[in-house]
Amino acid sequence: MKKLINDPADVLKEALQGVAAAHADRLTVLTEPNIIIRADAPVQGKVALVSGGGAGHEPLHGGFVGMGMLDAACPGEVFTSPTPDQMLAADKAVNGGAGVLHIVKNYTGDVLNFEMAAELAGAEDIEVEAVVIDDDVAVKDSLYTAGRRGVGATVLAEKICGAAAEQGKSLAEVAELCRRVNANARSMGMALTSCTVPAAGKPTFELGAAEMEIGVGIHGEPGRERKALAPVHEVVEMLAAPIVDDLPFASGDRVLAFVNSMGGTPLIELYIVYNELNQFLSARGIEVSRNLIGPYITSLEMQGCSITLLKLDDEMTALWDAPVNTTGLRWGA
Amino acid sequence: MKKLINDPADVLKEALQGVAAAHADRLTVLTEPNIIIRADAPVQGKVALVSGGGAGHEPLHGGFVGMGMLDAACPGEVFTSPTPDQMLAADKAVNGGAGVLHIVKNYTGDVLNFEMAAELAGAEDIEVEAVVIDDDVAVKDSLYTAGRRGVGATVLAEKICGAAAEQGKSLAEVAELCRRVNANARSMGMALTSCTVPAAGKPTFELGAAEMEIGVGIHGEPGRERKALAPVHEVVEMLAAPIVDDLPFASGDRVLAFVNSMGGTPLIELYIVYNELNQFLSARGIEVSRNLIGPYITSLEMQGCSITLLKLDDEMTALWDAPVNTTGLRWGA
Amino acid sequence: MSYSQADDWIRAFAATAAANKVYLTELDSAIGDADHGINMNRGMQAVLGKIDGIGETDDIGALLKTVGMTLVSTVGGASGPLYGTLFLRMGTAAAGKSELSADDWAAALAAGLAGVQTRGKAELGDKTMVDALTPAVDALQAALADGAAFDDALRRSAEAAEGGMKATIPLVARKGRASYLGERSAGHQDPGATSSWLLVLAAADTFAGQAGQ
Amino acid sequence: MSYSQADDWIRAFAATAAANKVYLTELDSAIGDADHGINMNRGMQAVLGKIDGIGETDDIGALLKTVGMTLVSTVGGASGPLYGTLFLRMGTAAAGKSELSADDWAAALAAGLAGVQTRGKAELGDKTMVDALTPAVDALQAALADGAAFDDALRRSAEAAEGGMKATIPLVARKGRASYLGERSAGHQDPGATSSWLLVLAAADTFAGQAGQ
Ligand SMILES: Nc1ncnc2c1ncn2[C@@H]1O[C@H](COP(=O)(O)OP(=O)(O)O)[C@@H](O)[C@H]1O
Ligand SMILES: Nc1ncnc2c1ncn2[C@@H]1O[C@H](COP(=O)(O)OP(=O)(O)O)[C@@H](O)[C@H]1O
Ligand SMILES: [Mg+2]
Ligand SMILES: [Mg+2]
Ligand SMILES: [Mg+2]
Ligand SMILES: [Mg+2]
Repeated sequence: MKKLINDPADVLKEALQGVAAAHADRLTVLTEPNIIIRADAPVQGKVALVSGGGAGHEPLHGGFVGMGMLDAACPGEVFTSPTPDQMLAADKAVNGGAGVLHIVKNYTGDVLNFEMAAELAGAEDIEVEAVVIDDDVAVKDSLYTAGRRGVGATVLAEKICGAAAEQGKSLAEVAELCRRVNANARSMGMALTSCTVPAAGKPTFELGAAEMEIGVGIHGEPGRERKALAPVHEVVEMLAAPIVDDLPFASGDRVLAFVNSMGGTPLIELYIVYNELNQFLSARGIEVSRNLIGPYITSLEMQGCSITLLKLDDEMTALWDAPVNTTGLRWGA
Repeated sequence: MKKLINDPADVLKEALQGVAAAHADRLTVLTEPNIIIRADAPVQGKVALVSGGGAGHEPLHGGFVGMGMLDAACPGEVFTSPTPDQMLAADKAVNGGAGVLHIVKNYTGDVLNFEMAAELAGAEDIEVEAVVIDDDVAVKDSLYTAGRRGVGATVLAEKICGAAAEQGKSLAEVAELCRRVNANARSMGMALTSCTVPAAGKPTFELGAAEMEIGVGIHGEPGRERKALAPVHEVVEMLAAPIVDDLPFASGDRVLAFVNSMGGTPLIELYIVYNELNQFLSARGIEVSRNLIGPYITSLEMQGCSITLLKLDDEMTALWDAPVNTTGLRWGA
Repeated sequence: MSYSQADDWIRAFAATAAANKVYLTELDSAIGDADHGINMNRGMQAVLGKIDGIGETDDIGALLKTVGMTLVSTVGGASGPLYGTLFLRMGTAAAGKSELSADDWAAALAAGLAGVQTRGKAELGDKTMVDALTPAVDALQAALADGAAFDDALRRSAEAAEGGMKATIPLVARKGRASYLGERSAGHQDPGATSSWLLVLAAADTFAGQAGQ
Repeated sequence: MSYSQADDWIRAFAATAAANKVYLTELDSAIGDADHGINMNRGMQAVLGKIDGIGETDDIGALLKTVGMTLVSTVGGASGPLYGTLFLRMGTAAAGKSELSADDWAAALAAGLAGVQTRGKAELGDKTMVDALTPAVDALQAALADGAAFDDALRRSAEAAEGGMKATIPLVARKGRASYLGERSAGHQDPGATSSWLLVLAAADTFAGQAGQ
């Protein structure tokens, strides 16, 4: 295992120490339990946004804590859900009296732990709403499974809902908006290589030198199919077609196109992916009016990418454009 | 070779098409020859900053074109210097009457091509100054070689000098500042894995499963020594000690600490590196007063990191903090 | 069942979770994310730390709630809230009692199972821990209805859990991570059903030869 | 040397650059970045495109300047500006001439070499193209001083270039990428010195049997 780490058991702890040391001006990092909160929390009268999940997806979620996005993030160990005491501590730390929105990626562990946390917070008179993000079209027959996984739409929901909260929207309104973002977003990812969970010490899955995994999850979960390597033109088609068909996205739609690195794919390749995606969408009359290109929801050092499309309306567009100041996403501030 | 590309020969062209499609609002991408310029260029009366070099280091340099940083970037093919016609075209496009600063990484190819370009620009009555960045302490005996390579300090110089130009400093002042940044910055990098140049199709160098290369260059040039994998605590020591000894950085110094991913190393590991670096510096009485953590000067998908330290003074600090609005670095705007 | 027997049972489960850490993790690596044994062991080790320092009490309900809260805050993943809920509900059922009759125990386990199902929404046959716990509760109640002694009833309960666990092998998972595999999840034994069998087996083993208490 | 012979020489160099593309690149992979053959071939293919469309002219200086400008804008790397400068300086030396005497040619090559050294700051023995070009110029001038015919002088020049090229093998590089390798650069033939030998050899081959013109 080739990683810039010390003891695999200390990865999360030491990464959080690094975050604390690097961003003390804007973030407060607490341990026992682990949470990352806005230095200026609680923001009185503002709906607070709390998210979380296993580590290994950085900058998600800790990198999105700050003005215009999350109030707190609860990191679990690598690819392991956080526990309810973390979310409860976060809820208490950031609740400014207007309630807390839990943004939860749809994995059984995350959902159940956030549910218990919400019950505990409720018992302490903190108003909590939870929205479960489930945008991954790679999971078929979601009625007979734990459902679609939550992936790239999480980043978009955190940004857009964070802006709405900043503008003074109520908990019900922000939660409703979050459901709308989720309902209008679809994603699919692929892997060229596996990742290695530090504690496991060996690759999560094996992939031949001439193979790729289409529809992979952000924890290296198997996808729809294993295929021979193909030019990116075809890869984008394999990802974008199921996305566009699913909602469906139609001619005349304006979308936010999010091209994400799984962690090990460099920017030069992402721009080639974006170029293909843009052509794919143009050919269908779908206009990309906003975009996001980079490593924002990663799977450790996995090589590969994911594509997320969000059908935009004017409100979502304006909220996307609103100022944000986090270590992972920043503009207008 | 596992990459999200089509024909290896089209990598640069298609990546530039992607950049053009994604950022038409803020960047103009020209071809024949290839240059990326600020959409609002030329900015009248402002010193213009032009940089460039082989592609494969993204976001460097194209991702740093915009308000507060570069006016133009000239990308060569992957790991190949650009040619003087590119720099000349860039100089003409961005010169706002106050002259042009060429920021050149110290590689023979880059230096010679920028030199020819400066002569050509001079012949067209464009005032050009060039500053060569050579911050890589991994290259020993630089008197008897092509000299130290230009690496991480390039990013810092582009930011700091871009801010000075934005504030109306003269060409001589901006060039002098650029030399000062270079003189006060030192870097060293390491690789856990090689990268693969698309046109070559195979890894630039071979590294055993239990080996790492200390002192590697950003094109996969061999470093100081090949060593057995070690905990990041020791890796940081191997990089930071030669850096600190070289300037030297001394107790009481305030520095900007830049922890850079070579492309394939994810953020969670960079924060662990930063944590170690911060402790290393604290123990020597060196205060980290600014930091930058992420993939900013990369080597395709190479796994590894580099560390750059810049000894700050008040002027450099204020210029670092000044607004910048590029696709790769953005704050305050 | 006395307080100290309940305490023995928890310690026995911790021991078997430690002993089967690698086995449970291997089961999870086939259809999940290779951490179930690690998760359960981490949680039960934390439980040991907690119950050692629990102080003077004979409230079995308090003991079980401590176990549940500790699992909730240390296991994570899907199994943390599920096992946590199981013990919390058993604790509520046993609240204030220093002695559990066989019927009390059966009612507590049934309450725990109900909690797991409320939380996780899994039905019998979804290839989860519910597939081991449901037959365990059913067999326990049937045995007690037959007039079986506590130790014998627990043994029959553990046997039924084992059967339920083995019956998960051919199933296609419909809940949890394994469900993403679709048909590919068939042919593998569910890790959570396996740890649930170990839980019931630990109770049977603890009581073996201590009949009728 | 007539205009058409100069044109032949350029085409011959393009042909040998193409034929040795892999060889030059392999040499560069040992101590550089494995692109020298690719670079030179790309440049000379572009040159062919340019000189085909150069139109009616008999100005050898203009021809060589076109070659130089084309190399500058298509080769990149270190060798682009260096070979570009070589041809631009040769072009300046030959400006306006439709015929070059042996002495003119020697003077032009010497001017080209001087340009390479001004641009690249390499000395003899730094393990660069200068190590092939310097003996080539020296041998050419010595041969002409001896009263040798043009074709013979060019042959001796090419032989000297070959010797200079081979002499780079034991050297430690002090310029260009190879210098980063320090001692490890010894034992490998310099790619740029090799392409420079091919350049001089192409001239000798073009003129073989066309003595005295
Ligand atoms: N919705 C559910 N209801 C009941 N049990 C479940 C559910 N989802 C998962 N499980 C159980 O959890 C086990 C996996 O636990 P574990 O590996 O610790 O958590 P995770 O899947 O989050 O890594 C599965 O084998 C299954 O028995
Ligand atoms: N400063 C210099 N002066 C003369 N020749 C040089 C110099 N630096 C490099 N060279 C020559 O350039 C050759 C490498 O050319 P090439 O591989 O095309 O460029 P790059 O090194 O930029 O990839 C070397 O073999 C050497 O002969
Ligand atoms: Mg897990
Ligand atoms: Mg090169
Ligand atoms: Mg698991
Ligand atoms: Mg080369």
